[in-house]
Amino acid sequence: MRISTKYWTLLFLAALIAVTPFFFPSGYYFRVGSLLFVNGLAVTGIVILTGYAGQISLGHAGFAGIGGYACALAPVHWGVPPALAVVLGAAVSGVLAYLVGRPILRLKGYYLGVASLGFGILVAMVLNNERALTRGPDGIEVPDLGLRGLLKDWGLNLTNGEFWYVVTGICLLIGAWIALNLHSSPTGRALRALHGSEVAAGTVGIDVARVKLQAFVISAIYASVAGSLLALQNKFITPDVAGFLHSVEMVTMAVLGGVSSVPGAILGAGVLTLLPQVLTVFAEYEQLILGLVMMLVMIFLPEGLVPSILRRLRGRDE
Amino acid sequence: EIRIGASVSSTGPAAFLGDPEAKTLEMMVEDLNAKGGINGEQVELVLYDDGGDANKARTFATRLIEDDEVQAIVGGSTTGTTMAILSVAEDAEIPFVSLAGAIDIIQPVKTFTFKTPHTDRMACQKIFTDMQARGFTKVGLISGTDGFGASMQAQCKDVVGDYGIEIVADETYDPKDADMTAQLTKIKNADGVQAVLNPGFGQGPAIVTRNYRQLGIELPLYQSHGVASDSFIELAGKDAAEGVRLPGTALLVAGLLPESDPQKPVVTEYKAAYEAKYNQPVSTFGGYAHDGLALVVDAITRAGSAEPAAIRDALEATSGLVGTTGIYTMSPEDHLGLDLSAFRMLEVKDGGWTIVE
Amino acid sequence: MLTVEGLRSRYGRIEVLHGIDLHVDSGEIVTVVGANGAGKTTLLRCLSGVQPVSSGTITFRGEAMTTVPAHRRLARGLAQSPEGRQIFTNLSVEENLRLGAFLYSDERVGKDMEDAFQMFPILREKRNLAAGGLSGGQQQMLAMARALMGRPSCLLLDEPSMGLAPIIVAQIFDVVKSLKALGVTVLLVEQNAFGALKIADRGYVMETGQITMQGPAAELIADPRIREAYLGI
Amino acid sequence: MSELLQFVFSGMTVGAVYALVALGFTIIFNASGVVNFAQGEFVMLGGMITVFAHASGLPLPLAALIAVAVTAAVGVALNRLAIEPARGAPVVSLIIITIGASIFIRGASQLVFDKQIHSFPAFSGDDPIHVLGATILTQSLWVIGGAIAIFVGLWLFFTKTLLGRAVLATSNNRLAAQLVGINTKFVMTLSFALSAAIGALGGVLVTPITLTSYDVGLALALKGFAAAMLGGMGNPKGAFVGGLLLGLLEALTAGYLSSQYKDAAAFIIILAVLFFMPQGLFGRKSTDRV
Amino acid sequence: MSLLEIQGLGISFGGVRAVNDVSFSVKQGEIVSVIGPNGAGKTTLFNMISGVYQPGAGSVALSGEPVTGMEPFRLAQRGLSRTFQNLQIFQNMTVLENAVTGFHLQERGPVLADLFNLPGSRRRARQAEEGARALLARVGLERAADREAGSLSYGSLKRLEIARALAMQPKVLLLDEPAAGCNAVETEEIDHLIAEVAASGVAILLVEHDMKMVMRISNHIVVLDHGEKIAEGAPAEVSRNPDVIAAYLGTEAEHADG
Ligand SMILES: Nc1ncnc2c1ncn2[C@@H]1O[C@H](COP(=O)(O)OP(=O)(O)OP(=O)(O)O)[C@@H](O)[C@H]1O
Ligand SMILES: Nc1ncnc2c1ncn2[C@@H]1O[C@H](COP(=O)(O)OP(=O)(O)OP(=O)(O)O)[C@@H](O)[C@H]1O
Ligand SMILES: CC(C)C[C@H](N)C(=O)O
Ligand SMILES: [Mg+2]
Ligand SMILES: [Mg+2]
Repeated sequence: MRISTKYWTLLFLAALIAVTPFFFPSGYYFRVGSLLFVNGLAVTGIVILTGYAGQISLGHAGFAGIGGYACALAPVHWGVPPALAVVLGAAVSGVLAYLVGRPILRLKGYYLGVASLGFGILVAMVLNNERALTRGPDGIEVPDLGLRGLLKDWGLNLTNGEFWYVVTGICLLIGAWIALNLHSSPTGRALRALHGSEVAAGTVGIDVARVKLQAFVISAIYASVAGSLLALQNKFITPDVAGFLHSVEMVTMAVLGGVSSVPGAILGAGVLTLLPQVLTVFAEYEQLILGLVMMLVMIFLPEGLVPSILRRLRGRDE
Repeated sequence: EIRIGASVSSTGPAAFLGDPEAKTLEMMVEDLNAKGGINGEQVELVLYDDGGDANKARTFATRLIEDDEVQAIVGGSTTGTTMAILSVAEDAEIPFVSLAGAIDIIQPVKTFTFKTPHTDRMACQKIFTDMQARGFTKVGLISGTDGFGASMQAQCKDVVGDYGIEIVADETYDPKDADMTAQLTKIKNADGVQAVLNPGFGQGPAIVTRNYRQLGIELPLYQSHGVASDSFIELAGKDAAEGVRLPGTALLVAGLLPESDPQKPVVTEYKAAYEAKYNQPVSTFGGYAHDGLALVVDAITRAGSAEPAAIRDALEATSGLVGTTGIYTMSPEDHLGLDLSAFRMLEVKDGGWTIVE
Repeated sequence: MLTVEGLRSRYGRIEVLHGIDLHVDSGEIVTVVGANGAGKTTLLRCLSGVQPVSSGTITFRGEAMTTVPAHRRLARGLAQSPEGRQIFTNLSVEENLRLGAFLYSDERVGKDMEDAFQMFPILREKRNLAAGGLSGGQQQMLAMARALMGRPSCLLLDEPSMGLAPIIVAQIFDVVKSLKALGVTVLLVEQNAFGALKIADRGYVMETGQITMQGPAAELIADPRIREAYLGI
Repeated sequence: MSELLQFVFSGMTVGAVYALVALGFTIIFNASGVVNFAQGEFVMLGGMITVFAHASGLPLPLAALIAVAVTAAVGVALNRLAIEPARGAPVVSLIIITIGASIFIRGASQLVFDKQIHSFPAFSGDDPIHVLGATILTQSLWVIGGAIAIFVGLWLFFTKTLLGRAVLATSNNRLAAQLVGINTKFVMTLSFALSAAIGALGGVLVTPITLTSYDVGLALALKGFAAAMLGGMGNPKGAFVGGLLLGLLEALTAGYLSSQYKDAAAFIIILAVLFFMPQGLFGRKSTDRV
Repeated sequence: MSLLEIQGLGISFGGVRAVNDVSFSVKQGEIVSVIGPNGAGKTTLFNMISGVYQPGAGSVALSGEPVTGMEPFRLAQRGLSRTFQNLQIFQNMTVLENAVTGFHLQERGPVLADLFNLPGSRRRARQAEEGARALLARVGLERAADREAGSLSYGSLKRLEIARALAMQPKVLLLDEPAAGCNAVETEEIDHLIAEVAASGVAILLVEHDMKMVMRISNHIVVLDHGEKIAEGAPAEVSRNPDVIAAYLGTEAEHADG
C-alpha cells in the first residue's frame, strides 16, 4: 500500500512535469519551471534532514554554493568537463558535510541552527573574499554544459529553456524517488525515530550519530546538485547562492509545503518560486503580500500545505 | 507600441540604487508618452524588481524577452544582476543598457550590452589623478565587501601603480557593519599614509566618515561615486563630511554649473522634475537610469525603428548625447562612451558640494 | 457541586467521549475506573478546560463552566494533578510549588508550601533542584503537591498513585481522605481501582467513552463484573 | 596600547548593539520557545518611526517614546493575529510565521516610510570621549548603558518576579501553566509587547551609530541571534555577554588579523564554544529524564 | 550463566549519591526485580546499565564481557534492551512503525540499498514489518497499528514500549515500571508476557511498584534505598524483611489490594 502511494506520487509528479509545457504561452515558463525543479530538489534534501531526522540547518545554501562554484571553477581551472564538475561538487559537499557534521550534529535545535549558519556564512565569505579564485561578489561565468549541443547533433533541437526544464525535471524526479525510497526504508525509519527520541533510538540499536551524519551528507549532496544545476543553467553564479537568505529560503519552502513530506516540499518550493513571479503585478506591494501569504498558510495549515490538507481529507473520510 | 523592459533592485541590499532608478524610469516614460512617445509610438515600460539577486534578475530578463517581448532592456542595478541579465540579452540579441559600475560589463565589448555609469576603474583613475596632483604617494584603502566596493578595490589596486602611488593599508568592512574604527585605526597607524580612499556605497561610507572624525584622523578622505548624493553629507554629518572628496557627476552640482556647461539644462530639468514628483533629492543613481533610457530613446529615434538589431546599431552609433552623467559618444570599441572628463572632482564644503578646480 | 451532562469530546475527527453524565456532590470522593483508553484522562482534561468540549455541559457550584477558559477554572476552585505529571521540568521544585499558588500572593502561600514539604519531605530536600531531575515518583508527589497549592475546593486527580512506592500510595489515599475531612471534593481516576474504591463514596465505570456502571463504592467493589474486569480477583 | 583600547571600544560599541538585539529575543523565546525572526524588524521600526516622527517636528524623546509604543503594539498585533491563531502548530511553523511577519513588516515599512538610509542626531552630541589615546562616542555609552539596564531589568524579571516565572512556565509546559491558573494568552501578549518594546528601544539607541533603513532588520537579527546562541538562548546574561563577546571578537580580529574574515573568526569561536558547551555559555541544560 | 553482572555501580549528581556500590547479577531466564522507595536510584541504575548515563564507579558486564559506559546503541547490538519510566515513544510515527523500529538491528543494511530501494532493503523492511505486527498482537495493540503513536492513551503507550523492546529479541531486558498506568487485569496480562519472555531464556531486570506483580513473578529481589542495596533475596524473604517494610512497603500497603 505504501509502495503504491510512493509510485502514485512519482507518477503524478512526472505527469505534471510532462504535461504542463503544452500549456506554456512562452519560453519564459520553462525557465520558471526549471527554477521550481531546482528549488524542489534542494528542498527535498531538507526534507531528509529536517523532516525525517528533525535536524535544523540554516547553512545548506553553503553546499549549493559549493556545487555551483564547482561548475564555475573546475572546468576553467582544472579542465574538468562541466557534467563531471557536478559530481565533483557533490563529492566535495559530501565530504565537507561529513567533516562539519561530525562535530556540529551533537548540537540540538537552535544550537545546531546557529552552527550550521556559521558554516554557511563561512562558505559565502570565502566565495566573496577569495577574488583571485571566485572573482568575488559580482559573480563568475559558468561554462556551458554542452549537452544541448550534443542533443542537437542527434537531431533533438531544444531551446535553452526547454532543455533545462527537461534536465532539472528529470533530476527532481530522481531526487524525489530517492527521498521517497528512504522514507520507509530501515535508514529512513531510523532517522524518523531519532527525531522522536534520541535516547530511545539509541536503545533500539540505532547509531544516532552515524545516521544523523548520513542524513546530513545526503541532504548536502541534494543542495550541491541543485546549486550546480542552477549555476549551469544560469551560466553565471554569484556568492548569493551560498548566502544566509538562500538557506532560510530552502527551510521556508520545506516547512511551508510540509517539511516531512516530499510532495509537500516540492509544492512549497513551487509556491515560493511562483509567488514572486505572480506578485510582480502588485509592484511595491509584492513583499507585503508575500509575507502575508506565508503567515496565512502557516496559520491555517500549520503542518504545511500537503500534510495539513491530507489530514483534512482523511479526517472527512472517517 | 514600443516595449522597453527594466529589471532593477528596488528592494534588497541595493535598494537605494534601484529605488531612484525605478522612479526615474517610470517618470520618464510617463513624460515621454505625454509628449507623444517615440516616433509617434507610445512606449510601454515593463519594470521588475530583482531584489539585487542575480538569479532573479536572470529570470526577469528571460521574462522580459520571452514573455513581455520587449525591444530593449535597461537595468541591472548592480554588477552581479547585470552579469545575469547580460548573458540572456546577448543570447536573445536584445540591446541592454546596464546601470552598474564594473568595467567587466563592457570590457571586453559585448555586442548587445552598453552601460551608463563610469567604470570603477575610471573612478580610481580620477581619484588617483587628484591625489597625484596633491603630491600623495602613500594611501590607505578601506573598501566595502559588497560587489561595488570589492570590484572598485580591485580596479584601484590595478591602476594605482600608474600614478606612482603605493597602497600601504588595505582594509575592508561588511556593508552592514556598525563601526569601522578598528580598521581605520590600523590605517591611521600605517607607515607614512597620506590619504585614505573608501570605495563603497550605502551606509558604510557614511559610518567610515563619522568614525574617521571620531578618531581625529587629519588625512584627506576620498569617497567613491557610489555615495554621490546629498544624503551622504546628511548621514555622515556636516562636520565629519567636511573636506571629503569624490568623483561625482554634474547632477550633484547642478546649481554650480556655469551657464555654458552643456549638461546644465539636462541636469537641471531632470533634478527639478524628479524632486517635484517624488519629494526626494536626486541621486547619481537615478541619473544613471535617466541616461540609460535616454540612450535607448535616442537610438530608437535615430534608427526610426524599434527592431532590437536596429536599436543596437543605433546605440553603438550614439554621438554627443548629453546625459546627467556625462556626454556619451559610443563606438564599436566603447560601449560606455564616457571619458574621465565627465567626472568632476567634488569636495564637501560647508555642508554642500563644491567643484574642485 | 460538579455536574457533567451529555459531555462529548473529540481529538480531531475522532470522538472519544460519547455523552458522559456524572456528578460529584460537595465533600464527596468519587472515583472513575476504566481500562486503558476508556477516556478517563480526556474527561478530566475537559473538566479543566484544556480539552475542547464538542457538546454537553459542565456545571460547577451552580455556575456554567463549559466555556470558561482553563486558567480561570482554578480561581473557581478546580485544580488538577494531571496524567503524566506535567511538572515544569526546567524550574526548581520550589518554583513549581510557588507557581501552583500563582493566583495568590498572601502569607498563606508560605504556609501551604510548608504543608506540602511536611507531606512530602523529599520535596523539601530537593527544593532547589530542577524538577526534571526528580525521580518519577518524586515528580508525581510534586504534581499532587502543586495541585494542592492552588487551594482547590474540588480536586481532580489523574492516577495520583502511579509510580509511587506502596508506602506512599497508602499515604496518598490517606491525604485524599483527609482532604475530604477538610471539605474538599475529589474526583479520582485510578488504575489502582481497589484502593480508590475503598476510600471513595461513589464510583463510575467508564468503557470506551461511556459510563457503563455507577453506584456506591462499596457496591461496586462487591460487583463480580467489576471484580473480574478491573480488580483482577 | 591605545590601539588595543580602540579595538576594545569598537568591539564594545558593536557588541552592545548585538546585545540589545539579543536581549530582545529572550522574552518571546522564554515564553514560547520560538526564536522570533521578526525581532530585527522591531529594531528597525524603533529607528525608523523615531526618524519620521522626529522629522515631522516632534522632539526626539517624544518621537522615541512613540516609536517604542507603536512597536510594542505591532508586537502585540503579531501575537494576536498570527501567533495565537496558530496555537498548537509545530515550533518550526511558528518560526516561519515570524519570518513571514518580518517580510511583511519590511514590505509595509518600505511603503509607509521609504527606502532611503536615515539617521537622527546622537543624544549627547558627536564629540567623542578620549581615553588614553583612544576614543569612544557618547552614543556608544548610551547603547552600552541601555544594554546594561535592559539586561538587569530582564534578569530581575525572570529571577525575582512571579510573572517572570510564569513566562518560563508557559514555554516549559503550556498545559500545566494553564492548570495552575496562568493566563498563557496574556503571557504571550505581554512577551511580544515587551520583546518588541526592547527591540524598538534598541533601535532608538543604535540608530545614531548604525544608521537605519527599512531593511536593516535582517542583518541585526542575524548577529543578535548568533550572540544569543553564543551566550545561551533565553538567558539575559547570555544575551548580554554573548553580544559583547561577539562584538569584541569581531573588532579584535579586524584589528589584528583580517578585516575580511572577522565574521568568520566570530563564527569559528561560536562553533568552538558550542563544541565544548552545547548550550552556549550560560544556557541551561534540559533536565528532562527518561 | 549470568547474562548481566553489575559490580559496585555508583553515580552522583551534584554531590548527591544517587546510586552507591550496587552489585548483583541476572541469569538467563531469570527475573530479578529491583524495588525501593521513590528516588532510591532504580531508574538511575537502569540508566547506567543501559549506557544512558556514564557510571561514576563500578562495572557492568554483559554475557561476561565488560560493557561499562558503552553507548546505548552498542549495548543494544550486544543484546540489551529496555523500556522507560518516562515514556520515550517516537511520537511522529505510527504505532506499527514504532514497533518496526525495534527490529532496527535486523533490518538495517547499506544506506545505498535504502536510497535506491534495492530488493534487499525491501525484503528486510518487509520482514521487520511482519515481525512487528505479530508483536503488536501480543501486547494487544494490533488494532491500533496504523494510528499515530501520539494518539494512544498512557497505558497503551506503555505496552507499545514493551513491544518495541521485545522486537529487539534481547538477551537482557530491562523494564522500568511496565505496569504503571495499567489496572489489575491489564497488569496480569503483562505479567504473563514477562514470564513468557523469561521462559524463552531472556534475563529480565524489572523495576515495579506493584508488589503483587513483583512477588508473583520475581525469582530474586534486590532492594535499594538511598542508592544503596539494603536487602536482597527471594520474594517471600524480602517481603518479611523489617527494613524493607519500614522503608518501602509500609504496614498495610501489601494487603491493601488483597
Ligand atoms: N492526543 C490524542 N489524539 C488522538 N487521540 C487521542 C489522544 N489522546 C488520547 N486519545 C484517544 O482517546 C481515547 C481516550 O484516551 P484517554 O487518554 O482519555 O484514556 P484513559 O482512559 O485515560 O486511558 P489510560 O488508562 O491508558 O490513561 C483513547 O482511544 C486514545 O487513543
Ligand atoms: N539528572 C539528575 N539530576 C539530579 N538529580 C538526579 C538526576 N537523576 C536522578 N537524580 C536523583 O537521584 C535519585 C534517584 O532517582 P531515580 O530516578 O533513580 O529514582 P527511582 O528509584 O527510579 O525512583 P522512582 O521509583 O520514583 O522512579 C533521586 O533523588 C533523583 O532526584
Ligand atoms: C555607484 C554605482 C556605480 C554602483 C553600481 N550601480 C554598482 O553597484 O555596480
Ligand atoms: Mg489516562
Ligand atoms: Mg524510577
